[in-house]
Amino acid sequence: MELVPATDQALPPGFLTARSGRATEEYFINMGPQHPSTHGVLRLVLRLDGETVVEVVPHLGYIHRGIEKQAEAQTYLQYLHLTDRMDYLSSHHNNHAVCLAIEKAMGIGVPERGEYIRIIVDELQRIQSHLVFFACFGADLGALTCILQGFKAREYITDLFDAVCGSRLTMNFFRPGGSVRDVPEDFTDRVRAVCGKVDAMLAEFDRLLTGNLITKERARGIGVLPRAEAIALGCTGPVLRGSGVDFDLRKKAPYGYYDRFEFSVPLGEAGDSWDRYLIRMEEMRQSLRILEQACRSFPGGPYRSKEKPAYRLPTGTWFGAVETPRGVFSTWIVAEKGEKPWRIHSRSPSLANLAALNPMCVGHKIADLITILATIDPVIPDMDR
Amino acid sequence: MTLRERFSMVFGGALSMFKGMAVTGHWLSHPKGIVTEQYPENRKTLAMHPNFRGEVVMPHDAAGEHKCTGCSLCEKACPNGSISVLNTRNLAGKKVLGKYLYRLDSCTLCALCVEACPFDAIRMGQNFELARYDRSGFELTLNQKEGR
Amino acid sequence: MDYIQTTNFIGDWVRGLGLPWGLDRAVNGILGALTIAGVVMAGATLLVWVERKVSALIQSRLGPMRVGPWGILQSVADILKLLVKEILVPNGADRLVYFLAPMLPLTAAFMVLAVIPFGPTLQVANPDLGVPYLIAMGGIGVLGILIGGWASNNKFSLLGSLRSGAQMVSYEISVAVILLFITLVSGTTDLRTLVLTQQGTVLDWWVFKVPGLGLAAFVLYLISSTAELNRAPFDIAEAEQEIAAGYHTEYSGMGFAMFFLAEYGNLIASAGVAATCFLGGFLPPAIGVPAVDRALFAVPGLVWFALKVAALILGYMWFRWTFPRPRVDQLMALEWKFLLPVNLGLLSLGALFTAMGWVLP
Amino acid sequence: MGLIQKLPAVVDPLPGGRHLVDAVDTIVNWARANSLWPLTFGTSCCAIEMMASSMPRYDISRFGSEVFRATPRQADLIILAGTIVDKMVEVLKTLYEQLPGPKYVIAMGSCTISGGPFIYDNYSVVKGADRIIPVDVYIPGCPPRPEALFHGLLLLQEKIKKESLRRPWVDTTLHTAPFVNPFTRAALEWETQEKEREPAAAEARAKFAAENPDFKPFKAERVLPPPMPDLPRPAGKGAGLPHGELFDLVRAAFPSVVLHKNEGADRASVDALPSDAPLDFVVPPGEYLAFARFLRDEPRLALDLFFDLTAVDWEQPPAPNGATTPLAHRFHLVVQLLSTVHGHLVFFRVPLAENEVPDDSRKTAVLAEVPSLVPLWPGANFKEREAYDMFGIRFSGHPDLRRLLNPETFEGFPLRKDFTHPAMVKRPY
Repeated sequence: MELVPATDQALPPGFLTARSGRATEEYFINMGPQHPSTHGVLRLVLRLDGETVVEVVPHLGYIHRGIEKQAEAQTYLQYLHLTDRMDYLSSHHNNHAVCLAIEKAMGIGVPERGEYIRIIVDELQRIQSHLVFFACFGADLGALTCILQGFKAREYITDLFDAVCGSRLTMNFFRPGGSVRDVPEDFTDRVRAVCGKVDAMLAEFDRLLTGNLITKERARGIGVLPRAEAIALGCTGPVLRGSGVDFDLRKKAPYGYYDRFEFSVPLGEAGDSWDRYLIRMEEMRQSLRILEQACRSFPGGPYRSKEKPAYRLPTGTWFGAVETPRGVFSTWIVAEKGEKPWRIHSRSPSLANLAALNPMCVGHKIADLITILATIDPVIPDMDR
Repeated sequence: MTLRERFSMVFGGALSMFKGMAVTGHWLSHPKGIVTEQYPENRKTLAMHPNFRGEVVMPHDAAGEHKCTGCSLCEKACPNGSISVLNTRNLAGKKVLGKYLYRLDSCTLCALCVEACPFDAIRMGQNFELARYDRSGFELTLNQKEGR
Repeated sequence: MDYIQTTNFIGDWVRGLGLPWGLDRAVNGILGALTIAGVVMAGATLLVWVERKVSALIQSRLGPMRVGPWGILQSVADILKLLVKEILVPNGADRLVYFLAPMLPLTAAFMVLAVIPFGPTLQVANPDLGVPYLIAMGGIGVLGILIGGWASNNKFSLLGSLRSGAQMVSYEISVAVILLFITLVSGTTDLRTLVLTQQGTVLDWWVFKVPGLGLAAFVLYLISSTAELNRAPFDIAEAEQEIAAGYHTEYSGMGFAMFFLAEYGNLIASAGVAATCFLGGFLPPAIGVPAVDRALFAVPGLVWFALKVAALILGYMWFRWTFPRPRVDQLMALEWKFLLPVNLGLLSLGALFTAMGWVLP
Repeated sequence: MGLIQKLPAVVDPLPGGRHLVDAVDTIVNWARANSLWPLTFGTSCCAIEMMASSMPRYDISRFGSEVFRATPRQADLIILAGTIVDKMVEVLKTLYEQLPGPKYVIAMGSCTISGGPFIYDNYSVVKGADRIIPVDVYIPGCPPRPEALFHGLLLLQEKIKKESLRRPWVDTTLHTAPFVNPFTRAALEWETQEKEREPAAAEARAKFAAENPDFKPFKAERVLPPPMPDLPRPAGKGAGLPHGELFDLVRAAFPSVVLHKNEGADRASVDALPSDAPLDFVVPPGEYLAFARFLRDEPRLALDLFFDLTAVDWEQPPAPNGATTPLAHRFHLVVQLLSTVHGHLVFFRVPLAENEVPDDSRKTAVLAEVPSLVPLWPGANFKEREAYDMFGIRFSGHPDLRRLLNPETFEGFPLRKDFTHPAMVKRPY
């Protein structure tokens, strides 16, 4: 892709002149920040030729909350609770990454039960997040029943989180060394019951949306992201795997006890929206497999290791990364003396994946832009932080 | 696309449509599948999970005494300064809690204060009906009287 | 059984008054128009509620519950609220056209329903060229959407109205061809006569009478009319996820309410046309057993007509809440590359069948 | 609207007119209260709960409010679901103006009530949405449960039912009082109060001491957490190339490249490093591009995925006497690369010296410059824009170097240690 900066003053900021020179008159449309399908407050400026997208420029920052600056004035535990609010669809994963970094820094171990709790909760949340993806993907395609039924399935998991973690969305559950409290006694039974319900709903979703001809026509061949481009753009998660790159942190660099479980990493071939959709649907089934195994061998014992009176990280840089539903989320801590970090940076998978939006959309229709954006599955507050 | 493929697309597509309609038809004809909880109507039976984090409360015993010592650990643990522990001295000259100010408007219900409390003096309540018309009423005093 | 005497009941009553100077015609027209307006408004308001309840059931929830029993007054509240809402006109809008636009789709619905025989003695007007008239009136609605989108001075509106312009004009052709097919096989363009040609048993309805073709035409009509109605899954003109609210993005208050009601008015009209042309209109579903038939005929024709329309509308709603939306070019391709050729083939086959007399007795 | 607003003026003076107006009031309020159509507007976490409340389990349609309108022209209600930041302010004001009256606003969640979790040390979050648009009902929570949202909605319905055409709907007033740190305010108020009470209290204390000479102070009982084992962390599992080999490969090609904070490292000491912490190289600025290209193209490393790019500002706070120690390298630009083939991560950093700029413009000037990595990895585009936005580091050769997150007109670079902003209030402790 040749990048030439815009020299034409008439173009709005961010547009490149490289692809202009068409015979018909082009025009610009502003989508967002308040738009039903930009998944929050993403603002897209489209350059259109009729209904065909010539170029997309995303504008971020409409929910930039300065979390990284604020983190420098907070203790690690307080920062941990802020990470819930970054990628709220995978708050456990965010917490997990921060906890990993702190555990590495302070040499805190996690008991077996703690690791199992983490994996179960992580995988439940992966399913939950992918259900939201399914819901929004269906709704963005115009099948409004999907969004409601998808959320109905999600609600089973939310309810479990509500009972176990005490809150429905911003759980604040993990702590360095385990989790904040133990799970109830009937936890595995409840997880199994939820898995059964979700599994049944997934079968229905397949008949409702996956098999549908219109869905296939709307997603197949739309937003093709070639393998090399996906890697160069720094995409991770289902967007990368949709392009056929076998990269899942749970397999490549297993954290926790992920190497104890059997599951497969679904890969796409064409790298189009359809592949990304199928991958997420399959990942939910793989997560159900992990959950089944984890429930079968759920150990007893302590759920966390001894609590430190205060978290003072040794000077240095510490790193923790986890595979969230959207890709690799990592926390990079620069610790100096004291209870507060010198600098905390988190890598947002959504931001990297969003970079693929423009290359994928060019030449497609406005409606396809919505499909493609839905299969990127961005969480805007995670990008903006 | 060959004619055969075209035909299979049309008829396969029609079949997929019917499958989809069968799914929605099943939902349409089975009102038992309705999962709605009717909130204001079910208020009497609605119970939160025991771990649920409502607003911060300070339990008082039968004598109206609380367990807070005014150590301000919760104040330090709070990520957004929602708690002000304002101490006074009691009759014996000992430093005790004077006023426990809790600002519900900025509280994120994260329970870090409850975790930090070594005396089990504060807990997360179960009340969720906290909405108000004006924002000034969100500053609450949790203790009913000064500390011992 | 040709006991049915289809008459214009309002006309009879007005004629009985014996008004001078042709006033009877004027009174007749006004009364008819008011009846239709009442039926459409009340029907549309009810349908909004029905739609919300149907969608709620499909989505495993309850739907409106708190206004009246089972929330039945919900859409009344909505319409009332929209009535007393502030009306905003965007800067740079063409005011005359902006206010004119919402009336056209509703007018189209009135005009279509004016010629539909609701019952043996319930029809406001019965032109000889009923079927061509239906086709002509169907074309008015799109005008409202086109000029509404244009007058709003908003790019989303314009996109929506252009989309719907392309879509409705295309699908009208399909609808027209299918109506022509019915004219061809029935040999009449008069809607009352068209209903009466379906007298007899259920098998005499046009959906069954021409073996295979009738059913195909019926299904194709349902698909094309869904598209013509701009209803999901073919609602690309107001595709919320893509172009905000499409052509009515800039309409607030009453303007929006008119578009909103027009959608349901047209739904009734469209279902009414389908019931009249394919399902024997106000005729009961007789099965050829005299005892049962006598009981069926005892029920007024209006009830049968309403039941058929209700069933069709339920079908439309069921479609709507099941399918994703095709893309704009796919929708055009569906019409021009699939539906229209098939419909034209259907028309030719219809001619063949009629000529050869391959219809059920 | 319009005509019906004139109804009280015309009808009220007529005999019995009051009752007519009352009846119209009741009907209109009933319609308005039961048909609150919200705008599709959600910025962050609360939006998910707002969505969940319209989903089967909770079903906001029972209140007639499931008609989420994408266009503000048809909405009656804005549910402010999520944080409002500076960049959003103008957008939100416009949206509010586009709503036809009467219009209502529910502030959902602590972010929109007061700034919530972002109230302190934050430069971009608005401290209460009622400073921008009038708010009718506040629902605390982070995020509030769907039931809590319904409770707020019911409160709003009650409020609407008390309206009358005699008092036409108008915008309620904005919260305009300047932001005062509530924590400090409470402490100050308490202090003055204590001072006022002190004489009386001292008297009482003296009296009490005289009356109860053998008073034993109350001792609060500590509630200990359940005992947990003190576990050491097991050795981490590395992925891809072992550290030692990686180190040798790099050193063979670039002898000037060293490990961060471990300049004298050799093969043996690198082998002993924990394998789950990526190696962190320091690259001289001159070799930055060449080194990056080497990491990407060397097949045994194959660091093809651009993982992340960020920076650190090492500016120390001034000493108590106001003296600042000049730094040789103020910024470290940190690049993180990942190999999708092998799975290993490599970090490298470039120390950047500060450009000479006049002291008064130091806070707002771009202070360092490095070549852009966009030609090597197009994925560096957003990351470099972010680093430019946050640290004021210029990336020469970047195709579109604009601020990414902050508004174009923003002054200063937030993640620099000397950054100040009028809206930033320091958190106590």
